Amino acid sequence: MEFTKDSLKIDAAAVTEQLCQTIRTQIRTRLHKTGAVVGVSGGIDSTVCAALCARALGPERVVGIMMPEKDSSPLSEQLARKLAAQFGFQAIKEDISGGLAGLGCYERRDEAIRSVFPEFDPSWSAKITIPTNILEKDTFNFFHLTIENKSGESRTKRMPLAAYLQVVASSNLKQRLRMTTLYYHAEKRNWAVIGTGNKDEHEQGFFVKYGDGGADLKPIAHLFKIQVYQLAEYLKVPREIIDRTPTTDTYSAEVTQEEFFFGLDFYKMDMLWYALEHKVPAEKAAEVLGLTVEQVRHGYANIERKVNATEYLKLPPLHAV
Amino acid sequence: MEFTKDSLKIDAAAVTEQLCQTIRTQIRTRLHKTGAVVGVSGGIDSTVCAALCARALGPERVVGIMMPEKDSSPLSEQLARKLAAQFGFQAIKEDISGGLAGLGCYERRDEAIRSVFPEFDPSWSAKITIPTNILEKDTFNFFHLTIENKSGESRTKRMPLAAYLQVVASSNLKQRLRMTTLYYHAEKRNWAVIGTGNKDEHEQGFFVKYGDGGADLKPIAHLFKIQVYQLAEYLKVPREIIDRTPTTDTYSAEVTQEEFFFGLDFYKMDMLWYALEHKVPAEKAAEVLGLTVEQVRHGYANIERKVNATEYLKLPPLHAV
Amino acid sequence: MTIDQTVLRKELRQFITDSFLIGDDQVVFADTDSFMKNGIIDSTGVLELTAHLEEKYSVTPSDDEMLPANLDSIDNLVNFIQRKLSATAAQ
Amino acid sequence: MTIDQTVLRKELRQFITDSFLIGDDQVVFADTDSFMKNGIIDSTGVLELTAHLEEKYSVTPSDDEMLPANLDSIDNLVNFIQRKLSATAAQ
Repeated sequence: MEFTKDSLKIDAAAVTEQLCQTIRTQIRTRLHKTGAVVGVSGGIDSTVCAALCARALGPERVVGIMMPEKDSSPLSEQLARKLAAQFGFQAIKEDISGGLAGLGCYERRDEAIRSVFPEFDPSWSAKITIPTNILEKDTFNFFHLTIENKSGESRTKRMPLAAYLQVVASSNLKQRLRMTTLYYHAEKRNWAVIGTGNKDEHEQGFFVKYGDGGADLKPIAHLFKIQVYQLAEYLKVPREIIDRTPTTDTYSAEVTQEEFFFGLDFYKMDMLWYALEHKVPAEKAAEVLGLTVEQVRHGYANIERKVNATEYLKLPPLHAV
Repeated sequence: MEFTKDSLKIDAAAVTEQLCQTIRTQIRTRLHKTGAVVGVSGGIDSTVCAALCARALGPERVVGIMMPEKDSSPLSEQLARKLAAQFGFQAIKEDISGGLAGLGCYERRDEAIRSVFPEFDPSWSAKITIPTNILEKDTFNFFHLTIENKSGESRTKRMPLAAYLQVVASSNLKQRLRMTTLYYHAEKRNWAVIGTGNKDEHEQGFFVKYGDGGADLKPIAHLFKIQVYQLAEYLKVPREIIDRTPTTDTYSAEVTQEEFFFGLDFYKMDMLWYALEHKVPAEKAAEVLGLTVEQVRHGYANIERKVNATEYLKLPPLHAV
Repeated sequence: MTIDQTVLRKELRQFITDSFLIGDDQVVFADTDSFMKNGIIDSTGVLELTAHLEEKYSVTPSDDEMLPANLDSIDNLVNFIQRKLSATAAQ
Repeated sequence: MTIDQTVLRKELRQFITDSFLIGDDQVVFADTDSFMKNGIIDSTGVLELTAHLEEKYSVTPSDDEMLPANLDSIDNLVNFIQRKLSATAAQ
């Protein structure tokens, strides 16, 4: 099939029906559970997953868990409540700040940030970013730390390894406590935990092992982000959720997924990736996407490197025999 | 090979050497990590895993994390420190009570216990037990809740489903917070997390999904409990650890693993299981183990039922395609 | 209290379908089929089932009655419930 | 500051073996072999490597120099370090 601008268009109605059937069968036959617990963040992926589950199982067999912590945007909870009201499932709020503080999340993170910026204190917010010029050169990933204060002043430095690892290790406590909270609600009801990652996140490794990566089933892990948007339109989820820029919802300064992980806008990344998977020659992809051949090659190399680096995240526990 | 009382004897020296080689190769080649983080509970399994890692990688590439919470026995920390001193690795203590309290672990558990015993308050301790007459009849698992006060008075009732599920869901927060804490220390160092489950726990499903079940490698997941003891003797771990009765280290009242999960002492269970795996006729197993044929049949049925029920725990996240 | 066997059989089948098959009545199983062996109910499911017996029929299996022979098929359940109910009625 | 190429090559190989191969010198790789493609170093390993260059040789790759052509083999590293050191010396 020829590679065109429309190669990632799906028949959203047909895909929805097939996904609902799969969700029912997997929950019943493979998992022996009778309902679904979904972490609802007000983002597009968890929204589509919750809407699909409500349709597949009936809203009375679905519960959406909102899990804010002190760095979360208050908008996330508002959007999640709106979603739950529209699709008729119960929404429960579990603030995980107390659990995070108890494990030293904020302290450990701030200690690492202060090793880079000694002036950092809770009046500043912080984020980590990667190079976003990945179509221009074949660069390794490295990380910048940016801190911002309330008057809009910001400072940026490349992170030494030890600081980077400690900030990431501390932030990953958030995803793992969210998984933990979802399983509490699932085990209490004998229901299943839904993982809400899409293909971009799953296959490029943008998830935390046993954090948001830990779930019983992942209904949209095979769909490109721009396909998830098509399902969202078909399912008529709230417009503000569709229009919201995807963020990590992990750092105190707002950071887009493009800045933090993918380094490329979703349309270009998904199309390049599809082209790579289907062995579309770089020349053809360049023509369809309005890029140079060189840019396509850098994009291919970057995606390939990320996909190859994810083995660790997806490995089941290794046994010695 | 004939089934005898010695069928589970291993050449501990040879097994140790082979395991050390495997640990080195897996950490380096499969996981791309350069050290190992082990949760040390003062129990036999984590002790053997930590000793193996120190031998395989050198003690400077191993860190043992002690993770007590308010229901833990103080003996656990003492034994773990003794082990670390003997094998030369660093021991770090992380009290997870604060994290657990922040997630409402104790409150949620006590609420469920009070639904069975309204008189329950923090001056009582509590535990869950299963039938231990599994060689006498082919019974389903069901659960008794026992509460004990300081004057030694105890009360026991069979648990209604909702109370049972909520107590288990609350207690599982402990295993998941321990996993979370181990990954903090691993990610901060770019090291691997060691899972310390043995074959009994792994294959009969005595672990928490994404809790103690969540690890990067599990060096002894193929060894029967009574084989782990043979390694412990060979590695010369502290005698008090070998002599200690295995407990769940999860409930406020001490509960042995036999009472809580296996329903049978380790020697009988492991031998019966080995016999079942090797299709030893019930008559022969009965003769070797000094049991009746009927008892062997009940033992086989119980183990088979548990092994079959573990699929859910071990499934990777299901995808829709 | 006694219950008509046909009614009981139908009610139990409906409960199994609603609770464990999420309403999917395309799944075929015979009245003699083991729930466990056919993957319809797992060990936690057995506890959900006994909670239902208690709530709907005031039938509580004793510890000694928590056996596949009493609980692990529609037929076994029907026999068990009727036996328990007539024992209660006879008191 | 300059370093003898042979010494530098040997030191780098030793560091790779100690840090990423946990001391196993049975693993064979050529001076031209890509660390990434041969599974010797992953993306976090690259950051460990740059931290080592900074500490041991006071060589810090700029953002624009975080490239496989500078960092992804013994040969590339030797050339990159020598280039950086002579640039510093020339200042």
